[in-house]
Amino acid sequence: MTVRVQEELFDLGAETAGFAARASGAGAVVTFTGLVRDVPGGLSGMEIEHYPGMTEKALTAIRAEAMARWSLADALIIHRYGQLRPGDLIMMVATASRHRADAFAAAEFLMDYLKSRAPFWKNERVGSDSAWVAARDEDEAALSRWQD
Amino acid sequence: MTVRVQEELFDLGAETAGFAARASGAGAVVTFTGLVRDVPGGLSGMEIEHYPGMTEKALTAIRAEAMARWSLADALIIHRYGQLRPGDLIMMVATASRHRADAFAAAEFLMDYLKSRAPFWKNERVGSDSAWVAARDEDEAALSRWQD
Amino acid sequence: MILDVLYFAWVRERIGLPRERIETKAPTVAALVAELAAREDRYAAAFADLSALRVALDQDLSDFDAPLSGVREVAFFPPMTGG
Amino acid sequence: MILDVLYFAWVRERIGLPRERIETKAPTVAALVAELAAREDRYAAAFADLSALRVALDQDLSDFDAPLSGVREVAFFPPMTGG
Repeated sequence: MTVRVQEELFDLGAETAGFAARASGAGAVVTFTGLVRDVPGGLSGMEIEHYPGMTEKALTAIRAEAMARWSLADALIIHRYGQLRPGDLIMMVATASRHRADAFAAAEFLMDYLKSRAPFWKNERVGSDSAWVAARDEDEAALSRWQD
Repeated sequence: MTVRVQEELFDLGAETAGFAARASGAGAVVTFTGLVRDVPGGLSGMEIEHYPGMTEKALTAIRAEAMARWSLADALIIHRYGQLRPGDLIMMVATASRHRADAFAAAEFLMDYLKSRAPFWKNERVGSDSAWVAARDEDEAALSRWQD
Repeated sequence: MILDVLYFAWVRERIGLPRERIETKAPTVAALVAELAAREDRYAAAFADLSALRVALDQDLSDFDAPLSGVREVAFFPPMTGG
Repeated sequence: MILDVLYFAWVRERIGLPRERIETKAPTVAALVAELAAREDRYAAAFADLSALRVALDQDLSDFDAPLSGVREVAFFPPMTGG
């Protein structure tokens, strides 16, 4: 499956090696992996909320847009939700193309859209406090470079 | 080891998962993997020649330059030489940073420099013919975006 | 018309429920928001600053001036933080 | 001075050997190239178009007008195709 939304951990090594093996004719494979970063004060956990139904739809549309914009052999998006801990894998994208420029641009595009247009919300717990992670202005600004 | 030049195959899955696990505090991990692409007529093999001594030196310097330019938790370069076949892994880079922009930029920088400034030469065999892969003008041009 | 209205993240927390069914004649999202905000303080608090909110109609991102005709599911949530 | 001179890829194939030891008084890379090209046709062929060649001095990329004083190892090769 080229778009997966799941609670369980994914196997980054197996996903990367499998993606590259399937896309080996392409020549260039780029992956991005997001991990739960610790915060000052020590993160006790992160919960990722999402919008079931819309999430899959949004990721599928973002992937299709990337496939249409660049010459890609394949693209993969995996995103988790639920309870995570510092160091845990949150998500990954992978792109494959003939030359590296397409795979790099498409992976950055997927990330920019995932950050600000896919219905996920992160809640960080530090001790007994919890707070919703605020959207970053830089993330919204990053989207503008893909506008025609 | 953060820079490796080797004849033997590397394990892309294990390298990627291991790199991400070591860099988990960083939050963002980007990898690029290069594979031997098939060519019209059918590639029977590719030989990668390199300049022992200079290769390690060049890769170490390129990695150090990336670490100095961006805020990176880590960076890894693995490059093979010797006899390869279509679909084989040629090389990989991995970068880790707090925010994704640094990891993406550094990975692209490493690739641009590896393509045109690391002493490797590819020779493709198609049937009984063999030919040295010509440097691409785009690769040389890609370097210019990193000049100050 | 009858709408499924969904709330996520701090919008859900502030209103105190994840979804509800609402009967309304509101022609646009903005009219629905005005109707909800007039109900109770917790709704007024959640909808106090629309620039901090996003809306999806039938699971597609939309705008507050969009018409509701034909829509079955409306979702309100803060800016997304995926990736 | 005595230099180790190395050749890679098609430069190596055209000259027919991967490395040799050369005694020379050439003050610069360009002077060394002229000296080599004057030796035999295979050297002249290899060095016919310097724009298609790169040079490294003691394993650092350099230029054809660079001085050779203090250098021990000179390598000639085509533009690199790594990655």
